[in-house]
Amino acid sequence: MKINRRHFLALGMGATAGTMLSPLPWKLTDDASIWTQNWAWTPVPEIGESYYAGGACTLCPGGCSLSVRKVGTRVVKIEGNEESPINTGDLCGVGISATQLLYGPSRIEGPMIRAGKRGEGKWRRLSWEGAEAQLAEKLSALSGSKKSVVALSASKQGSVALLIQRLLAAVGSDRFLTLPSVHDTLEAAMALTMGREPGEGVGFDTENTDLILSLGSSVAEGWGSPVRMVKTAAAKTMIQVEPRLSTTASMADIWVPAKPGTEGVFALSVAAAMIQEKLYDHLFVATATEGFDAFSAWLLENYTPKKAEAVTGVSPALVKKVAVAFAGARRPVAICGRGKGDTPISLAEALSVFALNALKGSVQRDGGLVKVGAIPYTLAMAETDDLGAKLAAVTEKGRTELLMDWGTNPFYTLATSQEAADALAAIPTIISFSPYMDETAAMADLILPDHTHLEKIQDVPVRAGLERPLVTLAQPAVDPVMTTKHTGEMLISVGKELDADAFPWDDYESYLEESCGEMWEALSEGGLWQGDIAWKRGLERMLGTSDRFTFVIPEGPVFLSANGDASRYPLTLVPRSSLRISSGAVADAPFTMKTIEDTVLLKGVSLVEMNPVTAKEAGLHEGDTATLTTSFGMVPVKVTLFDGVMPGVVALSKGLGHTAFDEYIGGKGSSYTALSGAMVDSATGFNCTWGARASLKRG
Amino acid sequence: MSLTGEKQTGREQTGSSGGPEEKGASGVVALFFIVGLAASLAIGWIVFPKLLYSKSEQPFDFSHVTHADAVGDCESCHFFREDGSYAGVPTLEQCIECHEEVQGESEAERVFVEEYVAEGREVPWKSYSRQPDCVFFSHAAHVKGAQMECAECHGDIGESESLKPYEENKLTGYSRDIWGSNISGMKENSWDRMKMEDCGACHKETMGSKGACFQCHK
Amino acid sequence: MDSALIPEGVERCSFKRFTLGMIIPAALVIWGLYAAYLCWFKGLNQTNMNDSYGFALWIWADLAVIAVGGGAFFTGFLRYVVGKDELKNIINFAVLVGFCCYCSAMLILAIDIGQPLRGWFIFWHANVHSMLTEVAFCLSLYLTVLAIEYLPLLLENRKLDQVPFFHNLGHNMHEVMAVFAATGAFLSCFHQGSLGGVTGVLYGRPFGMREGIFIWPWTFFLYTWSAAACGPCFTMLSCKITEMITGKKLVKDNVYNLLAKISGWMLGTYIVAKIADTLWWAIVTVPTTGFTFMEFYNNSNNFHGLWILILEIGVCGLLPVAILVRKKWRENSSLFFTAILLAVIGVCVNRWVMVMQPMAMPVMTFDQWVLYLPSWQEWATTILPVAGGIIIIALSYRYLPVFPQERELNPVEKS
Amino acid sequence: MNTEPKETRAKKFGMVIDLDKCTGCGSCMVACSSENNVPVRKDESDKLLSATWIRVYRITNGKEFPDTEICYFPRPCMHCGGKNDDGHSPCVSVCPATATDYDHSTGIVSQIYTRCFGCRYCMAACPYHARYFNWWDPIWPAKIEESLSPDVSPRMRGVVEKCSFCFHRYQKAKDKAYIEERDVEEMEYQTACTQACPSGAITFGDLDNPDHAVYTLKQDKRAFRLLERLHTNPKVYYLSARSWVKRAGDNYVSSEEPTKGPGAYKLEGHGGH
Amino acid sequence: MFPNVWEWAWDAGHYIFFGGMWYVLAILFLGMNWCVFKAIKDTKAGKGGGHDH
Repeated sequence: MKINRRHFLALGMGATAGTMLSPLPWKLTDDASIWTQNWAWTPVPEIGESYYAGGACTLCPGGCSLSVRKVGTRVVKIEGNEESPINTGDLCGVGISATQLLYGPSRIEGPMIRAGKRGEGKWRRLSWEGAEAQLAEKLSALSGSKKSVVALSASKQGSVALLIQRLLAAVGSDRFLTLPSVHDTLEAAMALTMGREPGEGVGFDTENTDLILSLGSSVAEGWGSPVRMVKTAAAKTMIQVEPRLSTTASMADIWVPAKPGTEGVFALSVAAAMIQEKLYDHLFVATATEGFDAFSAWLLENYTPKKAEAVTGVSPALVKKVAVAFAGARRPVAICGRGKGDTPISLAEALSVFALNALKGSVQRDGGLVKVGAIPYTLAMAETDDLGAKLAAVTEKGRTELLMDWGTNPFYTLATSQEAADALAAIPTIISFSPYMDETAAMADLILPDHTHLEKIQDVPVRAGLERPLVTLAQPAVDPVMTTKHTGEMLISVGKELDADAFPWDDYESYLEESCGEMWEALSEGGLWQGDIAWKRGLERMLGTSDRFTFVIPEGPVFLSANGDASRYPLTLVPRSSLRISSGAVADAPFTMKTIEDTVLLKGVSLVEMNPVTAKEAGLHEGDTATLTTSFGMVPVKVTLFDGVMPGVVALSKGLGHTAFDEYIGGKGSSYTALSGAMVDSATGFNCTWGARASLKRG
Repeated sequence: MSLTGEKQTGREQTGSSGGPEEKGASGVVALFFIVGLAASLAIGWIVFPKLLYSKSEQPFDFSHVTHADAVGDCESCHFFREDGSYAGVPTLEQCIECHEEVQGESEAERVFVEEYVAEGREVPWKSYSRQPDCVFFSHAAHVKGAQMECAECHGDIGESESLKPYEENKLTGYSRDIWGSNISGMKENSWDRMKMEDCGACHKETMGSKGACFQCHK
Repeated sequence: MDSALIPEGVERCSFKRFTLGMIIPAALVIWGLYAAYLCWFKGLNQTNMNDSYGFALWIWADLAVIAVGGGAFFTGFLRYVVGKDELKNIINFAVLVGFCCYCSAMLILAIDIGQPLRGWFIFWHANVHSMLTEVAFCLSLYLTVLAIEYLPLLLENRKLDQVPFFHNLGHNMHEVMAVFAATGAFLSCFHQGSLGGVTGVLYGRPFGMREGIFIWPWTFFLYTWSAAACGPCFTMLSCKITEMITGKKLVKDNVYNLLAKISGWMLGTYIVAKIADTLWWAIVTVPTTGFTFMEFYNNSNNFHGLWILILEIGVCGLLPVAILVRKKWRENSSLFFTAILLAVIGVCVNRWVMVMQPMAMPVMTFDQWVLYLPSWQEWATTILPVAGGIIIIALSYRYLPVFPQERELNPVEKS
Repeated sequence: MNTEPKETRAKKFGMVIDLDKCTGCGSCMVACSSENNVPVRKDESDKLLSATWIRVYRITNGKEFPDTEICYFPRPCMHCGGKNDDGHSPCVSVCPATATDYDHSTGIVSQIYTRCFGCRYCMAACPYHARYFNWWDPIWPAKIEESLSPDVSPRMRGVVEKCSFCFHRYQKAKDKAYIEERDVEEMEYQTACTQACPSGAITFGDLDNPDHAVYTLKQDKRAFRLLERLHTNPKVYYLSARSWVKRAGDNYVSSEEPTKGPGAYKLEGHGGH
Repeated sequence: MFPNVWEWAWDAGHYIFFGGMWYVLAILFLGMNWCVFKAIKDTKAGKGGGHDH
């Protein structure tokens, strides 16, 4: 028999029929589709018991308490702690996204020493013993050369800050520095007007106020303790003074678009109007203040609404309207500190705002500007004298031998110009304690990475303009993800090498307990310690037991003019704040990057906001590519038109343009800080930059 | 090649495969058909399932009967947490309550205590009934809400003396018990299969509706 | 070397020349297959589609090829159901073009879905309320019908025809072709319509939404109508192009004339209906959504200006109607060619507008117009079926007796 | 009055967002992403490709300086009930494979990733851009995979995803309620965005339950819904006292005044909602 | 698609839609079968083949 194609055909047909009658094709089709739901490269989160751990957020000064949701040993979500008086169960996006910082690619795996050229990104891993020995060696080599060792600390209070200061003292340096904020100016102003004991701060009792006059403060966008202030912004009557329609301005009942940087002058013009119209609190001024006559004469001579108009551009009618509203409220308060309050203001401006509050009697009372008692640490804190000048020295060439950074990221936050950046890069030895590969760590010679706030126990003193002193406790919600070490622990260990007597503690935890003293019980039980309010309430104050307030005529200029030649730089650059962008030392996580609007950042390029009128004059259109130049640097940007920004002003978002971290965070947009330069207040020496003159050219 | 030559070749072929041989060959053709049919049926029903699933043993043997006798019920080990979630397979911590030391002489006991208890390592049990990640299965709704018995879905595993091998679908990565051991998908008992259709059938019967997607998916 | 396969009594170019001619389309097919491979294995990130433009070039290509492939069903309908006997001279080609078009559509759909291995869910887990389900069912069924209609032609290949069984099968299929053609016409009415329904039922998208009858929006009927009108135009256009390439007259003018006349009247009535629909939509439907007619064309990125409406209805609608309806004009070969070309462009523009504009147009007041430019992968995979179609048509022409009048029109001297 | 026992009565979960309180802080977006394992990419600045189940838009009144005003407009999935609230929401009715459905017992529009085959018809149908396609395989850098929640199934590439009103939270709340043999309380089932919102702008609950806050809020004079006149019948209500904001909620011919409240645009010939 | 599939409902929509589908499938299936069987019959009867027409 010859087998031909008919037989094969029959075989094939039989095979086909048989296959169709078997489960093979049908099950395979089904399983292939199920395979697509179970691809090995699509993660399947492990299941486990779900529970909450406590904690505190340190990503901004806000002092929010956390409820960290865990599944098994993993952190899966960060929520606000409902027990917290500050954030009552809510949390901002930056705080929530910390899970991605914790597990993210910018984490530093362990102690490392530089292996290549500086900033090249080549590292050699060290053991912790090795790294600590390196640090001790470097420090002892410089021991005695007083000016040369600098430490920058994220906080000027608290247990770790004190250890840093001790370590400096051990090598004979007094250059313990922190990044100044508006609170540093406010405290200086308080010392002059109301007297100040060490550790005392300034607060604003926004809970009990009925009207907030905000002099450029981004109440709804991150000033003070953000979550709490957002609630305030949503609930209270507000008057907002600033050149750009921010969220706060939009939510305010009155928006006063004063020229950039003139908020202090505007405050004085309101004060003058109150005196002119006799709207001030006569009783308070008469019974509880000093120096009113001289102050009011000075005010009426220099800052009548009419005279101020030349500076602020605000009509006397609007000034009067604000004065009437402010004076007419029961318990108004004027707050200050532009944007998130992370940049100081001039002392003169702070004194002006103090005076305005005093004219309404809004000092040391419910809903007013109040003194905040010192936090009762048992180990006293010394404050840094001359902080402004010492900070300025860090960005001067040849003034520093060794720089240690604990959470301030100076290569981002202090690099206000190309010169400043160069000076920082010229420091011979740079040591970072950052858990993240931030700009400073990337330029460091030695990295001794700290735990993140979710991995460690640590006191977090809150300095966010609250009405009372407050400390929260960061708690280890999760075992360290990397080979990191608590900086406190590391400092004790290194300190022992240098000066055993100054570091008598066995470990950080016992030191922490000792340092916190009476606060420890509350901290360890509830994760939070709150002090009493130091000011007088209701009836007590009526009886005239209040401290006296002194009206001080400011010496320096109230309005600092912007750097740069007006003819070369016809525009004024101001920062734009957003709660969606962490503008501090630590950058945003991927989740927060999602939330940034495409009018802020588009395909990796920052946008500048400008008024359509200004744009028309400059021949620019929506979406145009342009170069933004100040006397401190230039960056490529795109243009977005916004009616809410004052003509002649351009606004650039603060907090972008990170160059380090990882691909998800770094290389996105441009840094406002790098363009802003320094505007030094002669009275305090602080850099009080509120903006810079700028030009914007197409291309 | 000439046109006519080509044509002739064609005719010859046609002739050889068709016409004359046809009648005698039809039986042979049928035989080929049957061979093809039988072979592919065998492949589909017998060989294919063997290829599709991989078999592996559990880390060590375990007797549900012994444990059920000792502790009395399923819920002592397979319990609900306070938040209503179901704890599933016991963790080492639970087992240690009784198995700090070696009890009895079984090999499994020795392995457990030496390799896991002593080392503090969780036992990597392979779960026969684990649903895919897209499924939210509420034990609370079924056991507490609907008062169902464990056996309705899990069968008689509670009465087993030892653990059967774990079979995994090589393509989908899921336990064979989801589809059931019968490759045709037919089932006799309520626990033979745990596909969506099976959930639906029961829901339809007891609740009047198969329910919305988000009842059981996440 | 392949002369044994070439139909009797006709002349074909040399195999070498034929192969050379196929190089470009074959290269395009390979390019397209590579792009398709990228889309399948790397995902749809290979395209420039985005969350606002989820329906884009591919969906347009799908709708367009199906619209122009409508020649098969409508010619079949005229030939077998209405009984226009002259059309038997072009029906084979119409079926062939239709078959290529529908294969293209299926191929594009297979690339266009994010999870191709789950594609069968559309049948198995069908949601009967979805127009896309209706599309998928009718489309695949109609493709089957087209395959059945194409099969007898295939069986007429000289070699295959020598097998008695195939010969008889082909013969028998011819006998019952009217049943298949009628079924095809029925299916086509529905799936051409349901393609129209795809955007027509989007009541969240005021540009797409067109009210209608029962569950069907007006676009349902307009799509069927326009496909019936323009499909034959595409058949004739392809036929004319084939004639140009082969340099032979393949179909007699009276056939073109008849089909052109029918198409002209179909297109004419369609354009009237389309204008009526547009007016109804502009005057009645649009205001209820809070829009004004011009908002759909203004403020856009000039990609979807009013010009597109003028192009679709005027230049590619009324103009070809005028030519095709008037005997004198349609008998002028260049006017005739212009008219069928415009009609084909018109229906493609219509599909473009109905897919792209609802996507590009902002509905929320604070939304913006979106611009989208396809990536090369999208272009390549869109060109792929066109090139593939060219190859299939070329092969069919070469080896099958596609044109019954070819022998008569191009007598070959026997050697 | 409804005399049926509570647990068997159909619920209609919905949201009321007070636009006058919203500060656009973006907390809701991050809380949502973290809660729901929303994938991240290296560049999230192209909003046409960046998935945020709830997206906060910024809108302005279009007036010149200094009369400009802004308002933030959070937009989750609207969980449309469709015309006449019959469950034929724009997306559900078009999905060819029933990968998205309308749950009549909760009013929630589901999205089942393992059923979806990625035709994107639902995205074309949704006028709110509430649906997002997974153009890429989800890749979480470094150890970020550790932070994924097992309560929500991560999506594979090629499927559509969207806000689920944190339905898994309802599933978990029900589990707890089963154990304690009681009903789910209003505060036990809250979405992640509601929980995170610092300004308290978002309220969530059963729109049909008079004991729930949303029941009262949706009847507020300031209430309106987004694109009301398309009859999508959303379950997200917005509140604003500002007329321009209200106007921005829908399209109006210039002569029209947006004075009508939710449900004002009735379908002719039907009961309407 | 089939009554045993999850989404199947015993309603008019399914009857009409799937009814139409199965009806068409039946026509195609029967039509093709008729052609094939008739072709077999014709072939056995010695019709067709080669060029006898």
